[in-house]
Amino acid sequence: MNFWNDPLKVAADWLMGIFTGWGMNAVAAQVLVAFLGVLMLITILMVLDIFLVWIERKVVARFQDRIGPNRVGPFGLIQPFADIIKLIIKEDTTPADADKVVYNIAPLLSMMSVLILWAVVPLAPVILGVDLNAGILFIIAAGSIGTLSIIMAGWSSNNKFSVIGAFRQVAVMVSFEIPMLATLLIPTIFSGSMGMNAIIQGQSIWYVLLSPLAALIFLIAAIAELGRAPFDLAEGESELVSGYNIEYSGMKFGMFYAGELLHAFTFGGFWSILFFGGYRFFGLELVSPFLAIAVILFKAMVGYWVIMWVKYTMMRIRIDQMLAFNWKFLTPVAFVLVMVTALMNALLRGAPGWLFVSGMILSNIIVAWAALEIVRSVSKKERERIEGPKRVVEAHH
Amino acid sequence: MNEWLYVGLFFIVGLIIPAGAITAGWLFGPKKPNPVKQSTYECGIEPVGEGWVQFKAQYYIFALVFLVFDVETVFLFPWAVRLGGLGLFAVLEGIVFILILIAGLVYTWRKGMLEWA
Amino acid sequence: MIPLSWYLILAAALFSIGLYGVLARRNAVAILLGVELMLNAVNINLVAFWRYGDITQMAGQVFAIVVFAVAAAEVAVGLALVISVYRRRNTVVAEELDLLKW
Amino acid sequence: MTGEQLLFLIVGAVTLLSGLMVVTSRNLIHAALWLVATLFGVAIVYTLLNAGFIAVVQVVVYIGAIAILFIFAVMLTRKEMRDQGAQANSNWWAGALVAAGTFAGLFFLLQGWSGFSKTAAAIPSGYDAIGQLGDALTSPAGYVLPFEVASVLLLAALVGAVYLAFNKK
Repeated sequence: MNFWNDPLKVAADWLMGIFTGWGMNAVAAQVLVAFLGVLMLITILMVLDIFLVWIERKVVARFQDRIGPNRVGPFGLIQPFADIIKLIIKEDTTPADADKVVYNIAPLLSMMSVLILWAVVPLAPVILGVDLNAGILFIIAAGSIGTLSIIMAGWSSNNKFSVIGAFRQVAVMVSFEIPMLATLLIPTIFSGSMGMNAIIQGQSIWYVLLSPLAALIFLIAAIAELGRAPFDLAEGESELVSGYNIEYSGMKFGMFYAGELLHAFTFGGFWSILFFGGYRFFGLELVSPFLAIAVILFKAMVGYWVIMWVKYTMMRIRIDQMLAFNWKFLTPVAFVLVMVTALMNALLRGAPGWLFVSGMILSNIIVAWAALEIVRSVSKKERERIEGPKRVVEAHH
Repeated sequence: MNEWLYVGLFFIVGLIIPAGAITAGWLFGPKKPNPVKQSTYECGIEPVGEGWVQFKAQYYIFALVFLVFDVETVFLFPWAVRLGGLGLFAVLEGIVFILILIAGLVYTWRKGMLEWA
Repeated sequence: MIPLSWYLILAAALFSIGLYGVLARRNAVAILLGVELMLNAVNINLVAFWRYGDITQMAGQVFAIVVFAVAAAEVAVGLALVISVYRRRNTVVAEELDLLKW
Repeated sequence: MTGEQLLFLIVGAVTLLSGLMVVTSRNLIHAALWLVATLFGVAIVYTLLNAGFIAVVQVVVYIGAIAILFIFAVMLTRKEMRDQGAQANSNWWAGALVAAGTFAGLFFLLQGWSGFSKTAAAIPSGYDAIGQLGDALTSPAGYVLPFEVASVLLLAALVGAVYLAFNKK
């Protein structure tokens, strides 16, 4: 077993050898090695997070026909580091009326809820992170902690705008968690497991081909969960200034900001794991774990790019439209899709591969088409109810 | 060893590193508080009343619907895991379960409680 | 290894704390918080008996999940009642809700 | 004392202390946040019991939904949250006595039981708790009825709660 085939195990064995050589207890040494591994991964993520700021700014600039950061360093690559230094030397203000303890814990929890998501991300066939058998639900559990951190931030700031922003954001996050939970059931049904690695191993055919509608609903729910445009009403500048984080400054604000970017990237990663095969790419992942990591990071980056693409193309929608969209459209469609998928999965069991795939795609298309038809007829009626039949209006003229 | 130990390490390190970053900001930043700076920000106008406003009851309805659906989907995960090995009977059980769930949503919808009045 | 007794004592202590909350608090929302603690204590017991008994028998975990559903139902209805009462009587203090005494 | 026992003692102490804060803190939002800490402690206890699925569900349902609902409810009945009057009723000492008595009684009853200091058998390798749970919930010989009844219960709760909380214009 050499380093290029299983880097994590080789490094861990090497460190274990050193620590036990110092006369350390085997269990304690194992915990220490795991701690160092986690520390390394999270440090890499934080550095990656700094570059995400640069990527986001460059991409948005291109969308808006600008150049973006280009002064500090080649292609403006040093710009995010300058931003970090600026955030560090900013004054860290606390409003006099704030609930100090809760106010200070909230940004920590916000960042933590994003970082712990990486505990369950399998980076390569031999680098699995923690292969929890409840891995899928862990995403939602971490999201719950994020929701809580937003409520804590908004409430403890003792500011009207931040309270309203926090409660809007939480209403949106919890609402869109339901279609997300429902679409998470679909990879679970296909792979027969809730573990991330088992889901990747089950994707000899990418699940996006079996259930494109589920992939789409998951993406929409993820964007709402992230609180990014078109679902970023918590920070509607004209009405709420910047939402729940209005009273935060300096590095505490930086935690919310960096957390949001890393969260978007992470959800790009989950999108690719659940529906686009994760680290799998035509056997490339078996050649070397480093290639597998490159594949999953590339896919996560593509997912992140799609999320940015949506953000900088769509306009913000109102909260009532958004909640109506979720409860009256997305949630029913997601649950109908779960039922149809479960039924088709049972009916097509043992069928040849091509029949299974085409049956699944067909059922997805039918569900999507039926949903859109119902929406069209309902909205047509609604429009006629509000505007009155067109002919009557013309007759008056 | 318990796999949750590693998850616990993620929790701990995930708290330590942001705490370190915030501490660095606290160490290097200036500390010159004054009453105006520490007052609540309301677009430059003097704050009126206190910040803990009472808000719309509508939020509570959405949280309520969410709570019920959240619990029900959690029941569905063990069902979905075993779906591949079970017969049509188990599939129908799950479908009945989801239909009961949707009935609640339809009731709330029909009564006009999902409208943002 | 942790003996079963530790879990049972933890659950008993949590249950008693919750009971105190239910009996002593005036605010109806706080009383419901106490009920949550008691339900959690029950769940610790259920899962502990699953783990320390025959783990192929899933009764403990199944009923732990059912308790989650019961807790959710209890909270949903309980808090809705509190809000409804608050709207009519403008109070959430349980002692003042004594209309049915007569 | 093994590391596992030490971990249990720390987690148990934190859980009970935050439980005490839940029933004593003046500010109800703080009480709700202490409840979150208690629930998280209980989730860690579940992981010590090798019930990972239950632990995750605990976080999803309790912290992600029930705690949020509590905070919403406190915000809706805000007048009482800032209430500086007594948070405990005049009979709080009787409540404390009953609670202490319950604990003492439970402890006395349990310590006479033969299985009290039983230790757990090791989990066999390849044991899949979630799969077992799925089988138990769906097989007709298992717990189909609780599974479906839970759905009906939640439907009833949803209809009742939404009806109560809905503000008729």
